[in-house]
Amino acid sequence: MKRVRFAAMGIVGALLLLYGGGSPALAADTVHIGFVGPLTGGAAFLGVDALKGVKLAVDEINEAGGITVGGKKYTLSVEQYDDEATPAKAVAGLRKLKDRFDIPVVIADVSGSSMALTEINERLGILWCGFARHPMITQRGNKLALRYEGTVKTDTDLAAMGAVELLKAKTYAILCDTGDWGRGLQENFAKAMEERGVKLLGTEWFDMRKDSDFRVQITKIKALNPDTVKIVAYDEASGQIVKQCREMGITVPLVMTTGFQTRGVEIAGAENIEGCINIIGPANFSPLPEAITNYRSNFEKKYNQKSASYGENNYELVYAIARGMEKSGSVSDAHKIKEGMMAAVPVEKEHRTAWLQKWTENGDGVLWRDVGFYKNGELVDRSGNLPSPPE
Amino acid sequence: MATRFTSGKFWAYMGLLAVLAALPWTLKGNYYIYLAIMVGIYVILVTSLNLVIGYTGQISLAHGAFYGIGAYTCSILQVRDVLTFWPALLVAVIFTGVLGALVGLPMLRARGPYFAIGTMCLSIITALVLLNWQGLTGGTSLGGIPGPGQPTIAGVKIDFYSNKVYYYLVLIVAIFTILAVHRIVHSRVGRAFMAIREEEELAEAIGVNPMRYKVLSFSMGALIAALAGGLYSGYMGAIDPEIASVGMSFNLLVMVLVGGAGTISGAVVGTILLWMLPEVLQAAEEYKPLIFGLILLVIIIFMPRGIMGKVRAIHPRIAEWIP
Amino acid sequence: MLLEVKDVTKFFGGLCAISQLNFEIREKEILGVIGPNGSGKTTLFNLITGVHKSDGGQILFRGERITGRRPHEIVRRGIARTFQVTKLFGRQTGLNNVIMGLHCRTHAGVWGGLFRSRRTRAEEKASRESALELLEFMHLSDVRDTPAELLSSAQQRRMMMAIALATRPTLLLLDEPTSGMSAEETAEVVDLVGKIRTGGVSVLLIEHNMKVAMGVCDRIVAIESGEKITEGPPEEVAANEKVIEAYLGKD
Amino acid sequence: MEQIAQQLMNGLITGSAYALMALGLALIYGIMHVANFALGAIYMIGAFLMYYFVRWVGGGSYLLGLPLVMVVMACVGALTERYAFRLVRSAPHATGFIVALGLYMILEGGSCVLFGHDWREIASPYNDVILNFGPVIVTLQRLLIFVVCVLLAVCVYVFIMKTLTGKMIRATSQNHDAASLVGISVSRMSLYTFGLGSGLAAAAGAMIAPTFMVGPAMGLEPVTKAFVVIILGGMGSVRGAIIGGFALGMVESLGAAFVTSMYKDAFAFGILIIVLVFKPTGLFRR
Repeated sequence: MKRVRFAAMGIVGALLLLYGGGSPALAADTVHIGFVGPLTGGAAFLGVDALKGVKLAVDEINEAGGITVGGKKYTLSVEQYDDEATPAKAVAGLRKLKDRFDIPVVIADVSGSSMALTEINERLGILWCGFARHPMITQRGNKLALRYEGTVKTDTDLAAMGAVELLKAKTYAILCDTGDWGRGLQENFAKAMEERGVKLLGTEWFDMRKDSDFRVQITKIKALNPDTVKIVAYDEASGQIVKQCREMGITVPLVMTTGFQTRGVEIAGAENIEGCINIIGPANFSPLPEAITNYRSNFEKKYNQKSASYGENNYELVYAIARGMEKSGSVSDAHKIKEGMMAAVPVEKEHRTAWLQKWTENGDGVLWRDVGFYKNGELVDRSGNLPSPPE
Repeated sequence: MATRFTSGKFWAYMGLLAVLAALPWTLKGNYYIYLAIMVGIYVILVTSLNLVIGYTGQISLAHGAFYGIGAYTCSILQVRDVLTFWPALLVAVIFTGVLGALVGLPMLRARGPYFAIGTMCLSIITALVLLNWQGLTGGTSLGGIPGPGQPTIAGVKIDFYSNKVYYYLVLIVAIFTILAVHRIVHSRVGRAFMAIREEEELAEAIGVNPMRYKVLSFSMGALIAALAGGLYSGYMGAIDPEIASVGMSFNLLVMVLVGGAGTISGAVVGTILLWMLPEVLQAAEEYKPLIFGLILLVIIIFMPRGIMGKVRAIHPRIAEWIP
Repeated sequence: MLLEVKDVTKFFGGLCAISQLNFEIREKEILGVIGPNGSGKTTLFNLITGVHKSDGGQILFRGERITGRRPHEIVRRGIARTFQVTKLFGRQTGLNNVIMGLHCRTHAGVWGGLFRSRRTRAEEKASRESALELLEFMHLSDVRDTPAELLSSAQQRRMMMAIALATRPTLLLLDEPTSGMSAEETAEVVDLVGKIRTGGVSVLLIEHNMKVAMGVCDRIVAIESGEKITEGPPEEVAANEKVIEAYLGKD
Repeated sequence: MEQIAQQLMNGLITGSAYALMALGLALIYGIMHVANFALGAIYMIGAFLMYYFVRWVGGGSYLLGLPLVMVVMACVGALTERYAFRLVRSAPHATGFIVALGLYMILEGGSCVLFGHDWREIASPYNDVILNFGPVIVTLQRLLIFVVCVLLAVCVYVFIMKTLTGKMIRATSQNHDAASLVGISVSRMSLYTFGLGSGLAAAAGAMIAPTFMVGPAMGLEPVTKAFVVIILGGMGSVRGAIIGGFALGMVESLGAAFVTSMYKDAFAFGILIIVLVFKPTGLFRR
């Protein structure tokens, strides 16, 4: 018993030291970028991958000699904080990073946390960036918020067009996540389909953060037997849904979302998505843009595991931040950096993993998008050719 | 009265108060003040839960739900421009208190684990409703909550956006909460609570109506939780359904039991420890939950009645000085 | 008549614990209830104090029907009880235990507790004093600051009586108050029971120890498997062959 | 009509996993009066072990992995009893709950470090065999879940009711002192029970996992549901746990199908509350 007690005391002591000793010497030529996200707990699979994407870009930039702002060379460094996907902790993190590193920019990708962060970031003079999807983030007149993600509107319109032109669907059903992104998509998609006179037979819900057996909802949709089903979820969930749909005997082609990427295809199995509709993004170009191939191979080299798609946006985002700083000639003034970033995108081709083209004035990203369908495992455009990068 | 000013205990507490008042001026940077504010809000919350768990002996896992309901009621009233912060807070507190009584009446008939799991279900359902009733609650997150803002009282502009000011607000509320709970548990009502905790059959045999006092303590807990929720939402400006989740209730339960159920100081110690530990453990990165769980385990195994439970047991004099 | 028990009946599942039981207690009387184990003595207590609901008959206290009332209501009307297995507020001091017993004779509510009004403070003071008196009376003054769970078993049983008396009863139900006590401890309790009666409180006493029962009771009701065999002055009951047989049958 | 049949089948299969978990919880609660949340983590690790077994040994011998996983996790469960729960046996019940939470954090945190956060599939060969019973469609894997769970449940029931050890366990859970008086070693009994309970939880994880995905976060949901089940069934009642598990599965799928899937998870918890309001001690009290 005694020994256990001492061991415990030891651990605590050691950590206190770690913590106390943790505060860094603020090197004058280092620019600190904040990252606040879930690195432990249920949402960690998202946060960890997103952070790895950030680190990958930062290391590359530093190896290439850092960034040059106002004739002065700086190296970047990421300061991470684990908020366990709870806003209260996220705000604690932002304030901590502000105090310790005086960060001008914070990257946060979870909606709840980002909502809380964008309540105070202007007061702290910190620019918020990330792919958090909650519409409100950019609709509260926040001068320091840049969403590194498109609005759902473009995606849903394209998807609806695909469903009508390619599938000739007269009726459809939706199987949708209850998160803000899901709800946003569901509303917009339903509107777009209504305009095109396609009949909605039913909407089923799930929570992709924890559900993994969707057969109940699928059974229900099967009974409606629609011409197509819109599936709204990220890779893991949507992949399983496709698989389970086929297993339960739904054979019609499905309409996927941008959340359904290579990892999703892997899980679903190529044969199961033949003929399904999806939004075409840079990740579907063939040949695959070398930015993305490099990203994936470097990711595997560095962390010896496959990359999930969460880090890809952040990778390009870091370059946008770096170029933005260089353009604006400031490494500390969030407002200047924002202006710089708006001028800096799209970033140079070899780092375009997300192909963000520009920002709307309230800070929503505009990404290159088209619609197509899967032909023997590949996503091809409406005319059935492999999509090629636009010039 | 005269005796009070001669008692060392009184002056000790005055000293502690002075330290707490000076805190924001000694802490450098707003991160630590922020933590202090959060700890303050949680002290209110945990103290109120202690009333239910520590003194009445009813393991409630619905406290997070009341916290959330309080926060959402207060915020929605503001966001919809129905009321400003303070009246909204008042409404939220009363509403949640009444809700607590209404929920408590049927639930408290269940005992021990049945009550615990029953209340756990209440939390889960509350969080689900808050998430899915999007028209009312804004779904995954509700932002743009005005909070107390920057009112001018008697020509003096009080800026509640400033951390220091909010710190004092929370500090005052926390102190009054602790005083209130302390007085309650040392009154006839509090004795009835403890009678139920220790021997319900005997309590009934000496004329305590168990149902009445259980519901009383449950709804008082809910009421204070709502107060904490209101303060939280007013400070953060954005809230999400997770604050009502069962995870939150678990955290609060851990804070009460690790600190020492049924001791006033325990609620404070438990809260500070469980807010500071994860901050300290940030350095441990992915090992955080592992080490956190380990420490939790060690504490609870060696101090089954919680830290302050242990400390107060060392010597009656300590128990007399530390409530 | 203080308490009238009129053909009270109680079933547990199929079997009948108490059937058609009749007896009454007069003012300032000590009535003993004797009978072998499982003859329904404790069930009777639980029926009188409202822990169990009777399946037939009625119980009148000072002419008022109390059957079907909850225990905390009945104790307010002046019937207090102790338990066969010791029940105390273990973590509380002796003094606190008795003060808790005063619950149904005090009135302070939440507001009183919060604001410590003059009335509340006076009430607290008064209950503290009467609690001290009671401890004195039950020979427990020296353990006023000791947690109840640390007392000797004899002290604990007296503490139970003290708590019961704190509710200011006119009828006190004692469930084997001397069980597991040494001779002199028993004598002490017997003496106290006498004092309680002279204080104007009637006592209904379950007793295993025949000698004690004989010594202290004015009248005795003997029951076996829920039915009254006989009732009367101790020596009569002791002489009753049914009673003897019941007891021998048991041993 | 077809849908009802299919939904009942869905419910039956999820239900059988709940039943196993609940059975484990009920046994442990019965003997130690502790709400052992750690079973959620045991369930998850069971799934992970199965994942690695299939990856190394191959999907063909999937079923061989099951007993292996059960035994390993039974040992882990026994360890948690010996070095954690036993130390707080005399403390208030709530303490045991905190111990369980701590263990859950340790086990889940540990597996995050060991296995990583990402989700993986178990390539069970029975996944791809799709059977049609009239309108009802079910993969062989899911049928197996049902069969195995029922078998295990029956075995445990017989073990508890008929064998000497089972009787001793029941005696202990009824009254520790009495049991030790007649010479039963309470410690050994609780050791056995924790082992058994954990084994069952692990089996549930290993069986259910191939029908979706394996990740460190997968444990919390089922264990929470299992709690609802044992409360419905009456704490510590073996029969109640088994019946309750299947009942809950059914209710969930039917509720989601014919009321709304938005509140799919609310049904379980809502029903529990309603039951408690009318029967504060659960449906089948032992």
